[in-house]
Amino acid sequence: MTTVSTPPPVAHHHGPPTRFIQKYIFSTDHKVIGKQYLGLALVAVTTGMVLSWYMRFHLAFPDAKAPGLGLITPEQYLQLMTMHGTIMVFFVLTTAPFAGFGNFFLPIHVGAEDMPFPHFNMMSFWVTLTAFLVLVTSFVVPEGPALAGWTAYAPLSAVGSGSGPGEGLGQTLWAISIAIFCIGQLLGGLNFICTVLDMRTKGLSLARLPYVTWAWFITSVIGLIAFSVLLPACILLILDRVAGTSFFIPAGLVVNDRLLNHAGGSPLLWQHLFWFFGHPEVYIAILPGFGIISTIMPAFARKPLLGPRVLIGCMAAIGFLSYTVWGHHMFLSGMNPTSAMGFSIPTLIITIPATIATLLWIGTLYGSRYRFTTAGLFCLGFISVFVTGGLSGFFLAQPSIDTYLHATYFVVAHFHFVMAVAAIFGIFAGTYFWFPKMFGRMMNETLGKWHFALTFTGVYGVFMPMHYLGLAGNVRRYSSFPAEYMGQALPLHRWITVAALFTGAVQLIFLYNLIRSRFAGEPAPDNPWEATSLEWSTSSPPPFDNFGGRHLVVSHGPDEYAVKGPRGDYIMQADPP
Amino acid sequence: MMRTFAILGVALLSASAPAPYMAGSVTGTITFTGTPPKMKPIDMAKEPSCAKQHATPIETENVVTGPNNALQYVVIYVSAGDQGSETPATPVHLDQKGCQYIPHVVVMHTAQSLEIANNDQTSHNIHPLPTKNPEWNKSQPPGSPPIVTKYENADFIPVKCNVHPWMHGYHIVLATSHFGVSGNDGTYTISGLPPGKYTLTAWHEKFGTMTQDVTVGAQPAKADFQFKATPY
Amino acid sequence: MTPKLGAPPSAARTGVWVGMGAIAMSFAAYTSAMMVRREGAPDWHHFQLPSILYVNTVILLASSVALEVGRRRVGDDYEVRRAAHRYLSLAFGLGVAFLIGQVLAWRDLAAQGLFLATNPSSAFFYVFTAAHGLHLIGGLVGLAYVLRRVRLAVGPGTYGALGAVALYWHFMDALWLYLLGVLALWL
Amino acid sequence: MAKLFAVLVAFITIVSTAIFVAHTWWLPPDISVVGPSIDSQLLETMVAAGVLFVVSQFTLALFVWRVSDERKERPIRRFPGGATPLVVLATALVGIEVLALSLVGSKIWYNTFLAPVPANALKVDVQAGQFAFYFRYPGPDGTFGTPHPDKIDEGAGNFFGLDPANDIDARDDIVTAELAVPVNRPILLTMHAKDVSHSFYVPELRLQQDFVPGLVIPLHFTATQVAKTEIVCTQLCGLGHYNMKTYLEVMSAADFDKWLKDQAAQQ
Repeated sequence: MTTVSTPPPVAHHHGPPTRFIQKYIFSTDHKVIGKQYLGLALVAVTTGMVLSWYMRFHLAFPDAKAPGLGLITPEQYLQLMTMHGTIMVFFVLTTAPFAGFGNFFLPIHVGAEDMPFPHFNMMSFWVTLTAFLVLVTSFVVPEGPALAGWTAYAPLSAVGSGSGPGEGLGQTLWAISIAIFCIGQLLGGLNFICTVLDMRTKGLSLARLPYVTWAWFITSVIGLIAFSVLLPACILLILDRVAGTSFFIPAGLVVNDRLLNHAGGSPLLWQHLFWFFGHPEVYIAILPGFGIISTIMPAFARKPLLGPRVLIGCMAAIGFLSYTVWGHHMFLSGMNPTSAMGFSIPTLIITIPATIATLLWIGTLYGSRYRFTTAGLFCLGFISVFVTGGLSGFFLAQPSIDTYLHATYFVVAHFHFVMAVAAIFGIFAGTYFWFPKMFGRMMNETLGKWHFALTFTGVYGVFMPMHYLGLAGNVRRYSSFPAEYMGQALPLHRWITVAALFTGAVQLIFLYNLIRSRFAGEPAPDNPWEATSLEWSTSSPPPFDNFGGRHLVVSHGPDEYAVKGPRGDYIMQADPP
Repeated sequence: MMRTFAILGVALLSASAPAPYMAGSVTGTITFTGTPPKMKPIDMAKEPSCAKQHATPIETENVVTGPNNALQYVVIYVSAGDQGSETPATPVHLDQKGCQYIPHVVVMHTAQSLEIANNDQTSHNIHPLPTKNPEWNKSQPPGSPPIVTKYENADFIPVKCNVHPWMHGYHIVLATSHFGVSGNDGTYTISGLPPGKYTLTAWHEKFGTMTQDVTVGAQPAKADFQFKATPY
Repeated sequence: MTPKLGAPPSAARTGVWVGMGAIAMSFAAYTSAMMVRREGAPDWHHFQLPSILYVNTVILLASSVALEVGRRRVGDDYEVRRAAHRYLSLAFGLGVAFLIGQVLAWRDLAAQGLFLATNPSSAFFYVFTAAHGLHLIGGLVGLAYVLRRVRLAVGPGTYGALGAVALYWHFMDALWLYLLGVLALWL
Repeated sequence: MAKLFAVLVAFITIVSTAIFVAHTWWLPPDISVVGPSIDSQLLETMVAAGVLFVVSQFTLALFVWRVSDERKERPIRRFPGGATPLVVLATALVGIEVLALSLVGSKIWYNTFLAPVPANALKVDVQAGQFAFYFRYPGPDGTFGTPHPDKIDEGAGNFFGLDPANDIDARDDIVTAELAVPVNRPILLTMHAKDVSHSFYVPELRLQQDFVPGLVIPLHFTATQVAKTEIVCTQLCGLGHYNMKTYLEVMSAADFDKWLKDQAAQQ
């Protein structure tokens, strides 16, 4: 390893904290914060999954008492659904692949010792945690949590308790929680961007950044814009609820025989603001996945990624286009039908960079000497589910077909495959890949491979049938399907429920593997995967300052595989020229 | 041994002690003048399981009239002069059957427990819109146990089922146990009233309230009310 | 364990630029919300902006000037630093004065019976001014921090921090001018 | 493991595709004028997407199978031609597909939502509220009474807030809980919501449109067959959402007139 003797000009040193609180709780160390985010995501994903089990249970056995909840009422179902969506989208898909892994590895990838504003970074996590706590608090308030869905369409979300259980305090807490969450993500994104722009070590040009680092950078830019829009939207919603303003509530609404004294608000305004955030949010969830796959695959394929520049271009293009398509969520929302076509075209165009990225990954696999580790397998699984999910987008992007498929299970299948399952596979790949670096121990590969095979089968068992339901016109967000409507879909719903419970149970293997490996796993070498990026040039786990006082000089690209190197068929970024 | 018997005897005596001597009562008939609004038939198309329980469509119940201008569902109660009354221990019962509230108007004492049963094959939600009590809104899927609740404050509470918007009734919460509800023939009876001077109030959900004073003595007192009806 | 090096001075400036981007975006959102809400809303009442707003504007601009003068003066020499410190304190004071002025403007509206929920126009007025005020308080915190550092000693970091704070502060000016324009034009 | 994965991918692909092809679960028969064009558009997309699905999943499986043997010391091979042909291919293929779909699609979309409504269209006023649809026919005078939100009284059956006392137009309005329409006649719905957002979805009509509080949204369709189907709400509107539904009855012109008379008699 090359090290420079003279450190760059510095403002002030801060040494490693000694007290427990500073070291593990209120830590400003990006590595600890990254772990905290991942821990939060783990708690959140468990909660969210349990909620979905109850939903599935009720859909399959509408008249049966659910363990712990008893007979699930329609409002309880909607509350489960709303909380499942909110928790998963915000506190899992946004925190884990982006804030979690990003915090831990972004500074290391750029050869820095930390983010430029460690205290903002710490705040970012604690603010996010607060948001989560506020959200789960609504489980115990009278009449329970919000039931207006994770999209919280006004006026239902704005007119207050008269419109249903959970639309009182529960919905207010929802809005407050999301507003707080935005602040947390803005603080985080600010740090990410500045880290990439200002903290790169000697010789690390932007072109030499690992793909996942690029992904995190692009994601943080998207996030910065998206959350800057959601925050005002939530504030206006809160004002409508508590201060009697009328931003989203029109005149002459009669809720429960009571004429509301609001006037002039626009329900569509909420939808526009929300989806202007909401669609980019989808890419905030999936782009880190892109990056993780593109970074991990070459390491196991033992050959450079096919078309590196192209891939980065695709991610940037997707990031940009994501701000031109929000209206495709609103084809039938009552906005001017002409604009639907305007939103449809860019939506269909997004499939081009997505397709290219997929082809690049498959092309990278071609003729490789692929090492089928668990992480490597999850990469391949990612490709499969992403393709499946992406293709159903072809249908929904067309207003004329959306007229039929909108708000059916077809949509549920689509976004679960393309953003939920795909993103989760990215997270799994990242976990199996980086766990050794984060905790200094290897994960158990045998358990890992079983976990992969069963999960892969499971998710197809759960979400593929939802396409059929959608085609049959089975509407989503229904707590049950009265016999005369969609009764014949019940067997399929039962199958999905069984598959969902199975897939959920399979995750226990992962949980066990995680805990067991954390304490009893094989000690991990510095570079178990023979990978090239900077995190593999330091110890596992990295020291407090990441490189033990060394200042690496980078003289190589992120994936120089299939070459003659000092250690074998690869050259690490920090290797001498 | 003797003592036990003595105690038992006393207990028996006190148990069989006669009710207050010469409890009086008030009776009367509720009628209307003018033309009342025509009740609309209820179209339950959206809920076949309920629709098929009614051979002919049932009508709205906000103004129910009987033979010779009788007015039903009028609540007559002692609004002044009542010498204390305690909450009955027995619960008041309300049925939801054929997507209707049975009875349309249910009267209860403050803090008396009210049990609401769902006898339909569909899920109802009970949504009282009180002014002096906390509002609540709860679903009751078919086959779930009765919802048991109570209201602490006297109140005239419109109640609706959002799932079946035509379902509309009243929970009348009174601070007295001396009340009556007019039947389809317009008659009512308030019994168990100790002799004395009282003010009676008659309440109708559409035509409002009327009051009159009445003196209860040995004979049952009479108090008729006549409401002015309007077609719209 | 070896201690960590702090961030390079340039980072603070970048951070402010990025932050400015985010803030601009959120105010763009507020503005577009106002546009949408305004069109085809029969209930939109126009009202006179409290004239004190214009005084506040002058105060805020003045504070920016003071801050700029102070920033250019900062140097290692003790006397120079005292002088700079005085200007920076002046800027801080003016900033506080501006906030007080804004509160007075609110009281003025309240006196006219225009509250948050009275009318969409008043609602947006309060939202805009409150949002701007909160961001300005953030600037004051930064300014206070810089004041402390200038009083203690001037290192390479001081210039970076001071530059960043000044940049943010001027941005708050520009933002306020923009908001004033929006409010004056559309309320 | 690698071979197992390859097989798994292939297997899943075959099974899921088979179920699509077998139409085990498929769209209900359509009964509207725009229906056939929407169905054919959906079918085209289905074929295109299906082919892409099978091809890409099989390619993935194939490549995995080919490289599955980790022990063999094969030389690493670049993808022939590198990234450029792939980029061109993807852009061209998808681009063409996009253009084609959009062109046809936009025409269908126009016919569904933008085409001018024929003058002889039957006007029906629809109000969505928690949790039921109510329909209003103008009655003999052909004009609707003006709704007054403050007069809405569901207990008294006044769902639209009509004011027959002072509004002559309102007196003969016919309010029903299900939508009956004559076959082969254009219908113009004027949609408005009483409380929160709702949606009007009739799978058999291939038609869906949200109700937005504060807006009156026109929607027109023409049913081509006598039928009775369900109208359901697809916009989350509260606890009763799952049960917010009613029926659409498409009748012969004669039956419709009779039905309307019966309804009028009941008002």
